[in-house]
Amino acid sequence: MVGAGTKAAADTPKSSTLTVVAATQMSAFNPFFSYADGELYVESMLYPALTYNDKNNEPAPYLATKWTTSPDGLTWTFDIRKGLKWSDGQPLTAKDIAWTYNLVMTNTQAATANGTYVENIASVSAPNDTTFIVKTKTKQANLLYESIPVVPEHVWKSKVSNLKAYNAIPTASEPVVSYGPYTFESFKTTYATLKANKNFVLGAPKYDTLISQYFSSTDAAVNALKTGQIQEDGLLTATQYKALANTPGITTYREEPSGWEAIEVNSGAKTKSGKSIGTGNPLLADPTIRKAIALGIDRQTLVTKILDGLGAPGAGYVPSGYPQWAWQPTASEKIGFDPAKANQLLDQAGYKKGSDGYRTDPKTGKPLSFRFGIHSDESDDASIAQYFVPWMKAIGIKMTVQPMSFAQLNANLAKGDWDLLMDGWSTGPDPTYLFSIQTCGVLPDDKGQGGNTDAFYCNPAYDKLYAQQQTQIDQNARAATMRKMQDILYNANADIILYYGDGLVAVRTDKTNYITGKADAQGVYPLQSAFYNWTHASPVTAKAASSSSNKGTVIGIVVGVVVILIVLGVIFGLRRRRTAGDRE
Amino acid sequence: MSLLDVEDLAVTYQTGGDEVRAVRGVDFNLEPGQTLGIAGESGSGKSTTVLSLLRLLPASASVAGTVRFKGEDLAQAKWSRIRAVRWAEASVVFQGAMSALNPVRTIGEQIREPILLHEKVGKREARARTAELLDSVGVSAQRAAAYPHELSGGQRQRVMIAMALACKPELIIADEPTTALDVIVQAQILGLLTDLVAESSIGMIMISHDLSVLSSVCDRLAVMYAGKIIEIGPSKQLITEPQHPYTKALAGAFPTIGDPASRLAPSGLAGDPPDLRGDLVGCPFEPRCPVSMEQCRTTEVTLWPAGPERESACLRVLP
Amino acid sequence: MASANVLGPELVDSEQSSGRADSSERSAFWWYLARKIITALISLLVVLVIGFVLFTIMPQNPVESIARASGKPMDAAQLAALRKSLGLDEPIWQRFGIYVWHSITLHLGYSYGYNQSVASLVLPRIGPTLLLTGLSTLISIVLGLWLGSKAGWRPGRWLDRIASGTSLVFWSVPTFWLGIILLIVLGTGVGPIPTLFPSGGMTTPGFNGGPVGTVLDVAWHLALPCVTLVLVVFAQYVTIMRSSLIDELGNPYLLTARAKGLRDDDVLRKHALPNALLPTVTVIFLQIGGLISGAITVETVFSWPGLGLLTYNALKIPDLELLQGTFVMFSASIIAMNLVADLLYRVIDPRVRAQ
Amino acid sequence: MTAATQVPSPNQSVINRGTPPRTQALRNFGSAYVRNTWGMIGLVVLLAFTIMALTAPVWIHDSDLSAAAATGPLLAPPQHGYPLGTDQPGRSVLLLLIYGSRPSLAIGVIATVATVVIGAAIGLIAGHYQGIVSNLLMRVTDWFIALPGLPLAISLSVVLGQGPVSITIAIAITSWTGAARLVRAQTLAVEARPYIERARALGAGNTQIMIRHVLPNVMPLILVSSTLTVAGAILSETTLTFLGLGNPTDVSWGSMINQAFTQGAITAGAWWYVLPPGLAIVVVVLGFTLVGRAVEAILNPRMVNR
Amino acid sequence: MTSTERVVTDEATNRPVLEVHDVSVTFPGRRGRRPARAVDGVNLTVGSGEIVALIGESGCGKSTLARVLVGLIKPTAGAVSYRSEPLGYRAAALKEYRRHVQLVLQDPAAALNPRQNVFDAVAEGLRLHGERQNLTGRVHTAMEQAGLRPVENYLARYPHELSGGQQQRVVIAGALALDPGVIVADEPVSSLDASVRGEILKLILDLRDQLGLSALVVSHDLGLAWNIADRVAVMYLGRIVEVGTVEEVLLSPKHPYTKSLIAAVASAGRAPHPLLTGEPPDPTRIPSGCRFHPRCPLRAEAGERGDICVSTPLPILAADTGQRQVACHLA
Ligand SMILES: Nc1ncnc2c1ncn2[C@@H]1O[C@H](COP(=O)(O)OP(=O)(O)OP(=O)(O)O)[C@@H](O)[C@H]1O
Ligand SMILES: Nc1ncnc2c1ncn2[C@@H]1O[C@H](COP(=O)(O)OP(=O)(O)OP(=O)(O)O)[C@@H](O)[C@H]1O
Ligand SMILES: [Mg+2]
Ligand SMILES: [Mg+2]
Repeated sequence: MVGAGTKAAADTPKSSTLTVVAATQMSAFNPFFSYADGELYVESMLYPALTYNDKNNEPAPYLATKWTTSPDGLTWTFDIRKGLKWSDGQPLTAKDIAWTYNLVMTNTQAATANGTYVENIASVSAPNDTTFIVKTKTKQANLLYESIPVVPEHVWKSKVSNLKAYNAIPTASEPVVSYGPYTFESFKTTYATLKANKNFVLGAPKYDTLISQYFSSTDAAVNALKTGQIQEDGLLTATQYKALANTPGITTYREEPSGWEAIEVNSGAKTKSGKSIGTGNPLLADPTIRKAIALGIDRQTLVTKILDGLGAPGAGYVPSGYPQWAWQPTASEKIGFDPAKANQLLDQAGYKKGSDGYRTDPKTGKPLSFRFGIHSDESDDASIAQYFVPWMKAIGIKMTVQPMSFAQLNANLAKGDWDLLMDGWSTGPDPTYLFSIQTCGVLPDDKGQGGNTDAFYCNPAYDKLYAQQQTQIDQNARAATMRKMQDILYNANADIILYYGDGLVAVRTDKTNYITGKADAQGVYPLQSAFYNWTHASPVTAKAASSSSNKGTVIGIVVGVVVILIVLGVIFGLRRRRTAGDRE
Repeated sequence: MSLLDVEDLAVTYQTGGDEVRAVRGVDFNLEPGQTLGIAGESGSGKSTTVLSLLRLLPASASVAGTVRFKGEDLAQAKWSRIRAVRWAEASVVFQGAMSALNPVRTIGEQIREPILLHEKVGKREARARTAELLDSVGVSAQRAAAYPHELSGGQRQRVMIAMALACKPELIIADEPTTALDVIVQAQILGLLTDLVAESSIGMIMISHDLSVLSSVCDRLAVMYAGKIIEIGPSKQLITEPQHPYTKALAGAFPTIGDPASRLAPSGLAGDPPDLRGDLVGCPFEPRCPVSMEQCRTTEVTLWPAGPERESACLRVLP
Repeated sequence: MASANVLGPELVDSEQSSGRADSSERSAFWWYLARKIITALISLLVVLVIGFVLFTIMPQNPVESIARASGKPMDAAQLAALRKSLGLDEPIWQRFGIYVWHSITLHLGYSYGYNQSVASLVLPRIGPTLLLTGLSTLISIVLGLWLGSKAGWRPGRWLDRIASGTSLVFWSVPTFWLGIILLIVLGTGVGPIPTLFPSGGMTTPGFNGGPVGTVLDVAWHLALPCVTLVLVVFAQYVTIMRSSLIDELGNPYLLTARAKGLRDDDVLRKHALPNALLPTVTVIFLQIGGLISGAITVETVFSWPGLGLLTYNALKIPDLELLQGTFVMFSASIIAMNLVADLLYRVIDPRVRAQ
Repeated sequence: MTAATQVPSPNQSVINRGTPPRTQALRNFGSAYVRNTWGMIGLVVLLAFTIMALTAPVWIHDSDLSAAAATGPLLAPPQHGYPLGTDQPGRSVLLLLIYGSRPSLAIGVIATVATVVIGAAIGLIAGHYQGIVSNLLMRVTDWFIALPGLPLAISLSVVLGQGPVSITIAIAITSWTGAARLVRAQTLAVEARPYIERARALGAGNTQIMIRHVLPNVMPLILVSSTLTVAGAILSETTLTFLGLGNPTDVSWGSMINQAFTQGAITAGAWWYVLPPGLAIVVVVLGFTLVGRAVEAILNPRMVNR
Repeated sequence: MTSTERVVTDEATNRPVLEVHDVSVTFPGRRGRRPARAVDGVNLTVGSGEIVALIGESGCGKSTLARVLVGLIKPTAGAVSYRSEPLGYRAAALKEYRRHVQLVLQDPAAALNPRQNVFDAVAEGLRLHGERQNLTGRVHTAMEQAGLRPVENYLARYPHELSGGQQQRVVIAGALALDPGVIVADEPVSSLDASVRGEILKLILDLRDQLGLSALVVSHDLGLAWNIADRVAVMYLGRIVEVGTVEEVLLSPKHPYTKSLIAAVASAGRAPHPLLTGEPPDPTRIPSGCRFHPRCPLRAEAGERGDICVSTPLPILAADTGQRQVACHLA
């Protein structure tokens, strides 16, 4: 529409397109292998699930219209909608759902991305086209949050033998068979084009076309937004957010955080059987030191300086975007910025400051000197380090910054070869996984393999609560358990949550209605759901605006053509002159 | 009418603020079918003189005087006219054929090039002419497809000569055509040139620093020193009875074998040629002259008659 | 002519020798070709080894990287399965074997960052990269050689000064920075300058304007990255062309050409240029490495969906097998270009041909 | 005898200089260099930047570079006290720019020294000795030439761990081949000159020929090539840093552009953050190039003649 | 003055300074080419204080032989001896040898390192041989002997600041600085101007007279031999075909090749008439029998008598005698 400039607009005046920035690079749309948001969002338009997360990030009916749980909490019965048809006209029934679940449960390849969702499922069945039954091994509180994308059996059956090789991208001979608000039209290395499914059961999308486009630089994306090439960009940096604030036609939104930045502290890396591993500094096992570190950090300053105020100081383990689970410490419990107190704690514990201003351990005579690993490709990490190091110096602790690649950092992490690390997580509406990485169960085995721990944190009391919340079907009770767990984590100071960064979104509100919900007192909007927004966004009714960008486009094309003509002209001119020279 | 009539030719090079007056007033003429040899040591202005005839000098050179070629003053002619004269009416054989031939084009192409350029002939005819020409200089016509580096030095020089004959010119300028060659090959090439000139009555100017070579080939000989002709006359006379001391020195440089005077007595000329930047007062040869006189330092010497058809620029020659 | 007879016997001799030279020359060419190809293959093998060593000695834990990158829960068994499926449990030599085999069959390994074979990632991106680098090279060559020859033909003139000066400056400009600046000025619009070009990508998403429209659309997207690359690359060509032409200037064969009555620009075009082009051609081919570097940064800045952007994205994870794959691809293209340069040089320079 | 009576021209100076001083050549070079306007401009630029880089720690304090201690407005345009504006945490871009010259220049120079030493040694040996050694060295060089520079440098940095040391090594490893080829070609050319044969006939051995004749004749080329290599190395350094392979906590030109790029300073129209580091790179690289070309013009006799 | 010198020379011929015995040099053929037998059996002596000219057309192996004499090329067969001491090819022996036998090359401009000034160029040999005492003095002496006077004018100059003749004098001075016994000069004047040529030749002659220096002068120029040489050896395709005193060989040549060479020299009024045709012969394909037979005008006239030229090889001319020798079946 934009490249087409005036022409396309004239040809099909009613056609409307929503172009959004893809969250990540995309390459294939096979839902059994996709991890990255860019792909997942597109797939969520194509492959239905039992439920979807609504605009409040709560499970809502999708394929299933309603569900019931058996009294022992182990059997779930879903009522599946009637009369749904895949994009090729074949009926979409409970059989497809059961087939997909069975595939993920039995085929290790198919389990690559979604395997954990079915770990606790004993069996699934579809007694008829409209009933789908799941039997779980133990009670599972988050089953509804973890519904997996359903694919058409009649298409995917033939792909099973080599699932990995199927990219699920439409070709001329083989369109992608799907069911969802949109159908898959095409994919070109940086963007996917989807066409609206006007018969979508949850309501037809207001746009005819949806495009998710990837930009390798955030500035390019913002640029595209400014020039009207795209309508939504949810990946703004603070700088860009501020810069766009007063641009006509564009509205900027702050969205509740779905993740945090934290400093992990290695309080003693151990294997499942309790064997110490790695080269972590044993001093960090001392809770006093960890607490002093936490006291020495001015989280508010980080928010002000690094996020430009667009976020909140960290505390609870669940990001504030999920108010149903989130937790904040009480005023008395709160570990604020208090270097004096940190110094005092350390002094009391006998860590005396030397002449260089750094403390030493009275028992071993070793200095309080730690490594601080940061991601070299994260500019925020580097900025945090610039604050963190002097703050630690102020309380007599020496930090040596080690920038590392993502892989390197993770390798060190798994081996326990680290003292402190920068860490960042974001989560979906169900935080079970986020909680799981702090349990003893994910410590590595004695060979150092198979671990999935975040900071080698291991606390039986916490583990007990973790197991408990997994079975609490009553979500309020579950939330209470989660808050207890967060309290424990907060006081352990193994994962010092620094801040929650707001999601920063800019939308061409002169062209599209996109954002859902109402801002709170601080002007922060609830966390946005891509599925919900893409399905419900609507074009702003006819206001002939974007002429300027079209003019630019036309000039651009003209300039491009002229450049090419000049080059051709030079080549041609040289040729012509040659014949002239021969004639003379 | 003379084929070539050069009057008061002067060439000045502009180099980095300095003016090098390489040629300082040269007059000579050439009748059709006649050969003129120009001798002189390196830097005396031989090449500059002949290249200026066809205005082949670099842009840093400024030329004065008249060059009447078949009555037409080339010094004043339009560039297009000059280009038309070049090669079609006057061609050049350069020294060092290896570098005077374009290394990346076949010798056939290079010989054809001036034919196609100057004459209204087709490619086929040009090819045929090329074959004939190569044949006439004793190189097999099949070698037309060869590149210069595939030929021996003598063959390359022959190709240069064939090329010079391509458009049947009336004047050939040969700038040291044999200098880099071996004795035997040199003899062959000189023989070839003499024969060609004699047969087709082409006028030729030949440059060499070897007086004996010139005297064996040319009718008349001019000796240059410091940008001027200091002696000119019939070649045999000039070499057997040189009148200018410089000519004498040059003639002595290449001894006649069997001549007892030169046995174990190489004759040379001490000193260096004068600096051509700026004016020269008096006889330019005076500092090196074994027979110089007081007047030589100050008196401007010009060519004056020194016998039948002979001229010389030496005060001692004055009757 | 009389002289021809004198020279008779020698002719026969030289013809014979030339006939002999011809056939030996032909066999020498095959010899040369075989040698060059073998050398290229050895180079390729060396590159493969270097690539393997580089990416295997690296402290790596791809499995954890995937697990964490996914943001999804994975248990020990899954991780082990993943390890196995990535072939990380095999002994090194076996992995090397697999890797060489994968490289030969253009499978190029498996990207765990994308969960696809590297080939399926690399292949669709070759086109855009070729389009970008190819077109920029073409324009740079035409522009660079043209300007370089004009400048070198009359060194010291104003055209030479301007050409040399511009190429010096552009040579000194970091490619990515130039790209960013062009993006700001022409892609965003600064002050009175309107937005002329798109901010990235290769096509306008959702645009369907028929074949002509598509070509125009791609050209429109191509303009900025292409101009960036051209500006940086053509400067080198100007310099090379200029200096090799200057090297030819003093050569007597040019005087011969002039004496033949050729016009000045014909002397340049028919005689000086073919000679000056010889060194230039080799250098152009040898500079393919510089072009690749340029492509990586330009594609990154302009989101051009090619191998360079793929490399950049692989670097961020870092996705080792993918990096390895692009590394092998790039190296192979350089080796191929060197081979082409060698052969081309032989074809166009008769002097080398004879050796 | 005539040879004995050759007279000196009266205007020649008859100063007995004894052993002609070797400094004469240097002095000639110096005076020729001073006359080369562009070379002088390049030299002055380089001197200015070098002095700036060397003295920077004296008058720029850690606190000026620390994001934590920054007191300026956030990402503000040039204003009083901040001639080039501020960056995201509120540091003075001018001070960052000045301090940022240090890693760029240091890496450029160190990488070049490594490059040139490796390249010159290999080129000289491969050019002087014929046979197996030479062939093997040239093969190795060819293999390295077949490696794509930036991807290899990227890979090396990834492998060796990020930071200036890896970048330096990566640059040296990817660029010594150029120097080696150049030096070898020049060595071969010099070795073919008759004065090498004359030296041999006078009794010179391999080492003496290499040191007395080949090296002095190759040296200018090495010098020229090294100034150009510095220019290339600085560009490589900034590119690698821009791609995120440097140490993100270091202040350097590449990392400034990288941060501007990743933080979205371009959107904010923060030209004062994007333009200066790029221009600084251009100026320094240009400086090295100009100096290199000036030296080349003076030392290369062929160019003198023109 | 001529007569007294001749006496010196005649005496001296009996005590050879430099000798080569049955020397051959074969360059290996590369990439399928045949090996080149550039020098193919040569005996030659240079007597004390004698000047020998080695004459021949291009490619006949003159320069190769000259390089063998200086020890720059190790002959594939045969030996070189200096004052009856055979030359060894160890580095030390070569170095010692090179104090005594010096080389002067054709193109003086190229034979001087453009980065060395005159002093360094002349002092180079002394420095290489570690003779640092009185370096300046010896350089001065050598330069004066080579006619570079006054020395001070030249010391600090660089090669490009000298004329061709001066450059050649510097090269010669560099050779003289080591007090050599013999100078081997490879076409010492062929790149110089006609007028300078005589000066350099005169210098070589003077050095012989004043210092008793022996010299082997390589040239294709018969006039040079006439100008300065005592004896002349004519070389063809790697062999010496005629040797004798200058008068003998040049005034009454016996070998048809010598005759052809003499005929090829141009002189006043007489165009050189080439008796020989063709390009220089090819040392990779040496004809059987007498190697000159394919081009020999004598054989063509001789009819059947000439068959021997094709079938029978000629013996290598001996070195020891000062006698006139000719390698020809028909002469
Ligand atoms: N392009 C030029 N620029 C400046 N000076 C030049 C140029 N060409 C020749 N000269 C000078 O002009 C003078 C005459 O040169 P020219 O080439 O005509 O001499 P020549 O007699 O042909 O010498 P040679 O025998 O060496 O060929 C010399 O002093 C030379 O240095
Ligand atoms: N290094 C070498 N390798 C192979 N062949 C060589 C080598 N040096 C000389 N030759 C060959 O040996 C033969 C004799 O060469 P040489 O240089 O001795 O001849 P020359 O008599 O000095 O000729 P010119 O008068 O041209 O200098 C020539 O055919 C030459 O091609
Ligand atoms: Mg000349
Ligand atoms: Mg020779």
